[in-house]
Amino acid sequence: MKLITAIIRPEKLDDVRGGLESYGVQGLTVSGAHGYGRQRGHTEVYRGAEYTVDLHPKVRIEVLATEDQVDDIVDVIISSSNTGRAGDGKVWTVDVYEAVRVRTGERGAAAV
Amino acid sequence: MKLITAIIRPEKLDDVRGGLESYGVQGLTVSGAHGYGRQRGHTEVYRGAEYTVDLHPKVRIEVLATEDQVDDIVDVIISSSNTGRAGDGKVWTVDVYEAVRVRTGERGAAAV
Amino acid sequence: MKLITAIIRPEKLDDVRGGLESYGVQGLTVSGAHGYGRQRGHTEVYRGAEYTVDLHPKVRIEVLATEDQVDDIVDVIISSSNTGRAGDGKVWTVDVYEAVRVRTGERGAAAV
Amino acid sequence: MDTGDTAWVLASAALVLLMTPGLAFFYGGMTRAKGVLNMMMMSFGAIALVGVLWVLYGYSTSFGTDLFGGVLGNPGEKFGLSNILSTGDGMPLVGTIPEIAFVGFQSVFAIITVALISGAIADRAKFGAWLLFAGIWVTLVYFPVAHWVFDFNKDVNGNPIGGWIGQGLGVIDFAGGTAVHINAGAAALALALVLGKRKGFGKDPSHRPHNLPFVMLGAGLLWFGWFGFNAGSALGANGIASFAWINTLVAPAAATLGWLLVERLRDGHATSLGAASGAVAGLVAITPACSAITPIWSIVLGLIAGAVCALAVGLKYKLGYDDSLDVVGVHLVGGLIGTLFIGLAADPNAPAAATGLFHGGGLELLGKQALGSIAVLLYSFVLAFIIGWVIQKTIGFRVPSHHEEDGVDVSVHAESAYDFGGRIGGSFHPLDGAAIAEEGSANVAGSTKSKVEA
Amino acid sequence: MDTGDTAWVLASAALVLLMTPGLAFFYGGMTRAKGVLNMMMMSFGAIALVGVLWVLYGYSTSFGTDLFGGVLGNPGEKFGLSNILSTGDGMPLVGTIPEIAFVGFQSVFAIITVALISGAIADRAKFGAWLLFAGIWVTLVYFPVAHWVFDFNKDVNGNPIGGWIGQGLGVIDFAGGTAVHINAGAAALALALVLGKRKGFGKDPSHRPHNLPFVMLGAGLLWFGWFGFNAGSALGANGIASFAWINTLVAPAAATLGWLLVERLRDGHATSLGAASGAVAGLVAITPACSAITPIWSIVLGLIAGAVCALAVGLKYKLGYDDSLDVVGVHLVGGLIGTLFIGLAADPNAPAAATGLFHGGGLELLGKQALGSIAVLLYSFVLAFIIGWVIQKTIGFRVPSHHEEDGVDVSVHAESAYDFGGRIGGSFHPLDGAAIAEEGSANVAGSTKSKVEA
Amino acid sequence: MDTGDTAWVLASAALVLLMTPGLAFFYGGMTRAKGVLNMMMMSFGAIALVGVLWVLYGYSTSFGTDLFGGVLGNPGEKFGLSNILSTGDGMPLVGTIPEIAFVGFQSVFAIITVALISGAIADRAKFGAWLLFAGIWVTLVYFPVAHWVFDFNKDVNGNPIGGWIGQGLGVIDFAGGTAVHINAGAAALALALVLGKRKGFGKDPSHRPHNLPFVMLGAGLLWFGWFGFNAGSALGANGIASFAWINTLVAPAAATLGWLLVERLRDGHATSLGAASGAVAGLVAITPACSAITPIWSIVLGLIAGAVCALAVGLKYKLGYDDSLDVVGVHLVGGLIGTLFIGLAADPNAPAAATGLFHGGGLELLGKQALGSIAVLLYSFVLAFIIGWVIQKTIGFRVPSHHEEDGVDVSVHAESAYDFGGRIGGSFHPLDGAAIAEEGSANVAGSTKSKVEA
Ligand SMILES: Nc1ncnc2c1ncn2[C@@H]1O[C@H](COP(=O)(O)OP(=O)(O)O)[C@@H](O)[C@H]1O
Ligand SMILES: Nc1ncnc2c1ncn2[C@@H]1O[C@H](COP(=O)(O)OP(=O)(O)O)[C@@H](O)[C@H]1O
Ligand SMILES: Nc1ncnc2c1ncn2[C@@H]1O[C@H](COP(=O)(O)OP(=O)(O)O)[C@@H](O)[C@H]1O
Repeated sequence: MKLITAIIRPEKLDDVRGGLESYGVQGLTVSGAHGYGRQRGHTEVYRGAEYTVDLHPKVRIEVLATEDQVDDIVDVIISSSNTGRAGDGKVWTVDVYEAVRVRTGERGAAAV
Repeated sequence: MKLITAIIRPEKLDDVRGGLESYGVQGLTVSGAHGYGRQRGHTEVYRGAEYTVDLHPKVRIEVLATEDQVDDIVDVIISSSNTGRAGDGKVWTVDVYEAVRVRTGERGAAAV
Repeated sequence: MKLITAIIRPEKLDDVRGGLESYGVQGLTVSGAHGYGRQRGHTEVYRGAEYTVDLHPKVRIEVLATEDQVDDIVDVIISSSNTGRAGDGKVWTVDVYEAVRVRTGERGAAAV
Repeated sequence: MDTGDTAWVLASAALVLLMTPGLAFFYGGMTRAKGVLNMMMMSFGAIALVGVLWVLYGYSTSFGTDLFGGVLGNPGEKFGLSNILSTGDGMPLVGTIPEIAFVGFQSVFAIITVALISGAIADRAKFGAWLLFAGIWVTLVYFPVAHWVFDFNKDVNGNPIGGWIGQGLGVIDFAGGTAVHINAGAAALALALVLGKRKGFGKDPSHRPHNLPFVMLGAGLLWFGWFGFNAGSALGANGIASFAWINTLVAPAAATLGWLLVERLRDGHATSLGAASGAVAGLVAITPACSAITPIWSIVLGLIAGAVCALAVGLKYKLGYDDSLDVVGVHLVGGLIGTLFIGLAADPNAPAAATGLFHGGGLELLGKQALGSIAVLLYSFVLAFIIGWVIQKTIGFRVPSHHEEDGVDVSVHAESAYDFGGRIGGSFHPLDGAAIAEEGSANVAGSTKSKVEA
Repeated sequence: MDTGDTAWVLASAALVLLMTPGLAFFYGGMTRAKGVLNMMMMSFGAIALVGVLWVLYGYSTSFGTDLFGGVLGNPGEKFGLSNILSTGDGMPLVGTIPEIAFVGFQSVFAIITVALISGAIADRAKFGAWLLFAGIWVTLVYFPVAHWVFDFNKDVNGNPIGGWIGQGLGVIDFAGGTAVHINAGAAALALALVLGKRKGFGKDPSHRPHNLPFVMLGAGLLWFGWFGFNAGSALGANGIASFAWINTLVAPAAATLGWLLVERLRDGHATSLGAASGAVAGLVAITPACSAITPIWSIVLGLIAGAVCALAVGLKYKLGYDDSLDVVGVHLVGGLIGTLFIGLAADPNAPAAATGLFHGGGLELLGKQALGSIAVLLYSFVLAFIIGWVIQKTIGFRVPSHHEEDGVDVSVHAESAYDFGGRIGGSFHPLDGAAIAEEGSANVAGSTKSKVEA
Repeated sequence: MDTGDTAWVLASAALVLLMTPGLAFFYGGMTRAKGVLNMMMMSFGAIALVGVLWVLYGYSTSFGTDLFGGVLGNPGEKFGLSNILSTGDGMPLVGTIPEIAFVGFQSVFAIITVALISGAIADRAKFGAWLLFAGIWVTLVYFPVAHWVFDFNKDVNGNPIGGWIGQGLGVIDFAGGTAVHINAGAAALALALVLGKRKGFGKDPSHRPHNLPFVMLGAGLLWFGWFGFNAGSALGANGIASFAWINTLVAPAAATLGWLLVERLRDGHATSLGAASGAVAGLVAITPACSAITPIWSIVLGLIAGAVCALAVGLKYKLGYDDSLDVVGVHLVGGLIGTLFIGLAADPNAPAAATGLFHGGGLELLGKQALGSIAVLLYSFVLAFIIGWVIQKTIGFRVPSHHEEDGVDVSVHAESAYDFGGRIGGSFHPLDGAAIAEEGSANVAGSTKSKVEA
């Protein structure tokens, strides 16, 4: 079992979700994040004082997946969220020691 | 050392925290998330246009724990957040390579 | 490759970012969180009813880093976010199985 | 007709209309974020429904010729206002203003009285049931009570007809301590009992106010509008209106200080919710009294009302009724304080020309004030309880438990109040005939996407 | 001069001024969080620009002596108001009030008419282009149309001069069903077509209203101000004003019920957005009619306007124009309903003393009302389309696509509306001369920190 | 007594009262989310405290018989308003309105002047210290200065008594350029210096406005109320009021354009904060001048005031004082511009009938205007500095450093403004006697749960 974490552009969330659903992913967890990297910031001005905002709104997607699906899922995410412009984000995977479905207590592959 | 991550219903947070405290967990980190899965969504209507909202508010709990406590903690979380209805959430654990307490620089078990 | 996660005080974010940039970290992801631990809470009062708030606003920083940089980065984070008062937070690292840059599909060290 | 008096009454009527949206914010800011729209809708619904009923038969019931020995005015007499609409020669007047202006001024009192009640049932009322309650209660309670208190019609010989509390008993209630605040407060208590406590009452920390600036906004708009409420009740732009105006400034000012003082001494902190609440408590208390006591006594009244109401809002936890936004603690208690205080401090030189205990008038006035208050309190409480109870037992007044958990905004109104960009995902489509027919009235729809059981 | 009448008109003028900020909230609450400031700025910009133009030549164009056979008033005649400013003996009057008070009262009508249009172009308009459009449209369309509808000047012999729609044709439009609502609605439709649809129109779920309490606040302030709009149009504190007042209460009250009823039957839920929208639709519909129909008929009008507008707002999805906040569905449709309804229900005993079809007046009045409506509709639509189109083709009206994605607030105004503490990071420095020169007008600046390519 | 004049003054007084809640939003929207309640409380606290003091001795100090050669009015003369309350025969009048209406109208000027000051000390003031300052400053500064500027009482022979600036020196200040805006602005500067800079002043990006729609709302309510402020100062519904009304529309309209123009040219973007600020700057500038200059000159004044204030708000970064919300840049600078501009552009045909430099009046009027301005500026600055300094050195004016970090809302008022559902956890219990006694006034309480040290 692996946990795939993707930091993507907020406007790409629907595409990614659509892609993952088509692939057969039945659940995922989404949360808000801000990213800092190569993407350029913007400036706001309030009564002549300038604020440079260089943290960009991002969305984090987390998907628990069985080993055999991991590569495919990463590919789906990348292909559906890629725009080619700086700020597209990162995807990373880590090993999961154990996963449990709270409702049933099912563990492992049955939990996702 | 392991990191236990639980995605649960927001209204169960207090119960889970209570359970973990009783067990002896002395700290945890909470953040907001949205989940998508088997739980059904709801519909909002604005001037005759319909919005189907199928991401549900969830709460993420993260607990660093020593190996010997992990199973108990997972059990406490599951028993205190389980409602038996779709949408109860997931718990997963991953291996932590190292954990440090920022205040003191203590590492390992002393850090949690 | 490792993922470093730090839970720190919100007011320390700028310092940490500054430190990491100086060190050479070129990107990171930030999100909001709430923490519970040794730090004392505060009390609010509304029409004679008392609310004790014991979850404190925290900021989560996540940095993907290559193995050789991990220890330095953890040190930078700790030294730049440490205040010595309860509530300073935790830093933990986990092994990353794979990391990908969405824009280019680059993997591994090239992705961060 | 006097144009100056008419100008002031028209302006005042508009000011009082604004009070109900003001109340929507005062109340709405105090609910949770997931119940604010429902709370506001109860106010806006009151404007809509009572506005229509007032024109149809409400005015006539309140200010028509006595029926049943003065229990109410004749609802059919001025039905639809049809016979008082002339604006040319022979235009009917009330005092120095067109009767139709008086109709307008009184309409907004009926509206806000109903809206006030809604504070007791935050986060758990069906909107349809609320409208039904509002329509029946305003008909059976407010219209008659307004007839008792506000009707100063006289017969051709100048003898009082109608208004057994106001002109009969001689209870002094300049702008509605009994007819508005005690009336609404008593009904609120009844509904709080009928609907029962919110889930987590007294325990769930999410019950704290979600938007205190809205509460301040509401308090500001209420105070602003209240100048129309009180000073407009002089029905003219004159010395009495000016007298009422200054009392409407100074009593709530003092009440704010009174409430904050209690908080500072008891909890260690003067709060913004306390300031807003204190101002409203002072406004409530001065409402009946603003023509009867001098500004100095208004300060005293304000201090008392602010301090006592600050203590009174805690009662619900002790006694165990969930008057969610403290209609009882602020409007019933504040209304009683103000109405009774007249019996103590009424000054024979003030416009109302009544003499209270402190000015040598003995206990007579106090007794009358108490009698009038209790009559309205009991009548409203009993009727509201019965109406509410019947609604609860028939179509149901309270939403199902899981709707309360989801939040009344989403479950009752299919809306959520805020979207600051944090909400993500979801899908959208315009409603067209087909889709409508299919999905019916369900608001918790299954996801439209196909799922495979794992 | 009558002080009472003047008091009422001055108060009314202030009330109508408040309507534009009210509109800013009504509209602003309906946009996304990242477009609310731009939406509000279009209203505030209208106050600023039209306020100045009105004093310079607007009043004179609307109420000056006929030019070109009545197409417009002479803009130079009262330029800068210079010749009507006397406040002593010989002060010029309009009826019983100082002419300068009339100038003030009419100014705010020009302002809000322009502001109304902006609802059609949410989330995608350049602010400079909007101001340019506003200035040209108000000059070429509003000022002349106001001359046609609102100018009741007579020559020395008492013969009408100016006002071919109002006093010439005899169209009844008490407070601006044609000149304000149809006028703005038609222009809004034109701009919606010129600017085209927002990205994701009819698909993107982020287009839902971001702050419904603001919409309620806007509706509340609009309703409050509308008493000045309608009852103030009597230009005095009299029976007619009072008559208009009560209609301004009861028609929107009924319209709220009408809108909610449609929602309840069609979607299963009565919404707060529906209540706010219904109230505004009713206010629009009663605007031309408030002196011509009795309160009972106002209730009927309100119910119709509320229900029809509730259905009309869905048209944009069917027909495919992005009138983002439904200026067409509410103001154009509501304005037409109200203006035409006069032809049906005008009561000879109401102040306007006109007789509609239902009271035996035949179809004549209805025909006139239709003619006046269509004249204004077409004139405004065509001119607005041309003005908008030229602006779009020259300096560009719509923001570049990536600015729309970033949000117009940040890209056009370099601001974001809210910061509840969730925004983190960023750097700050006061602008000084040096820094300004360097960074120019770019709002999407490169990070000031040095970066190393990986 | 004239009912029309009274109607207008009563309405105006209510309008001006609304300005202080309006200011609370104008200011409150500009603070951080964690300081908005404290900011609003300073306004509401001013209403409460000054409202009471005004009735007690404030009115008498401002408008009583000269003491000490005109330094102030006799505070005891009309203490508690006791001797001016008659509303029947022999009711005391001021001009054509009841004196008690005049008392009400003037009360709200005292209130808002105090509230204005609070913008300088956002995010760092103790509420108790603020109330203390407010009470002393209004007594020692505002009441006397109002006596100098606004008191036009004459002795039995018609000779001026009181009012050495207004009727003595002949400074023209129709509605309070000196007594209100320069007065408050100078005091604000003093407090900014006494309290010192906020942590992170000029560096911390969290100091950006947290809720710009609130700033717009505040500006809208202020503008609306300002019609009462300025046109109400005519103390009647007449040509002068109408003249002031139109200037109160057009000057801020022009100032909005002026401010936005500066922003557009300097920063590349016209902002909503700029629009709101420009409107307020224009309102400030026209306040003293609205009866003295023609609308065309009001446009000029507005453009100047908007542009200059847009530049002036940057001074604090250069000079290093933390006038947090720019009371100096907007009210002191705007007040000076407006007061001095009268010396240039006063038109002999305008109601004030004064002749400025441009109309051939020479420099005399300008000199007087400067003198009056400087007198008020210095008096207020010095006194405010002393009062503030003594409070700081004794009970402390500024909160402790960690309270500033936690946010003044939570540390001073034990409240937080918003809870949109993002806040999680926490526990709740009603305060009862026992619990209160135990926990005292500490707001940063230890968690009630037992902890084990690791
Ligand atoms: N080393 C890193 N660790 C964690 N997150 C990162 C790291 N580098 C970048 N990110 C995340 O990825 C996002 C995109 O990175 P950025 O450098 O702007 O573009 P790109 O990945 O296309 O080169 C950032 O906003 C941030 O959220
Ligand atoms: N594969 C997954 N990866 C990550 N999170 C998931 C996954 N599946 C479900 N979740 C999370 O768990 C929550 C509950 O899942 P859901 O399928 O609705 O109910 P249940 O787990 O009770 O069957 C979801 O809202 C989502 O946050
Ligand atoms: N066991 C844990 N697992 C995850 N997060 C923790 C844990 N303990 C503490 N934290 C996080 O670290 C923060 C600081 O912890 P706290 O105990 O208050 O102070 P300190 O670490 O300085 O002793 C907490 O607010 C919480 O976010």
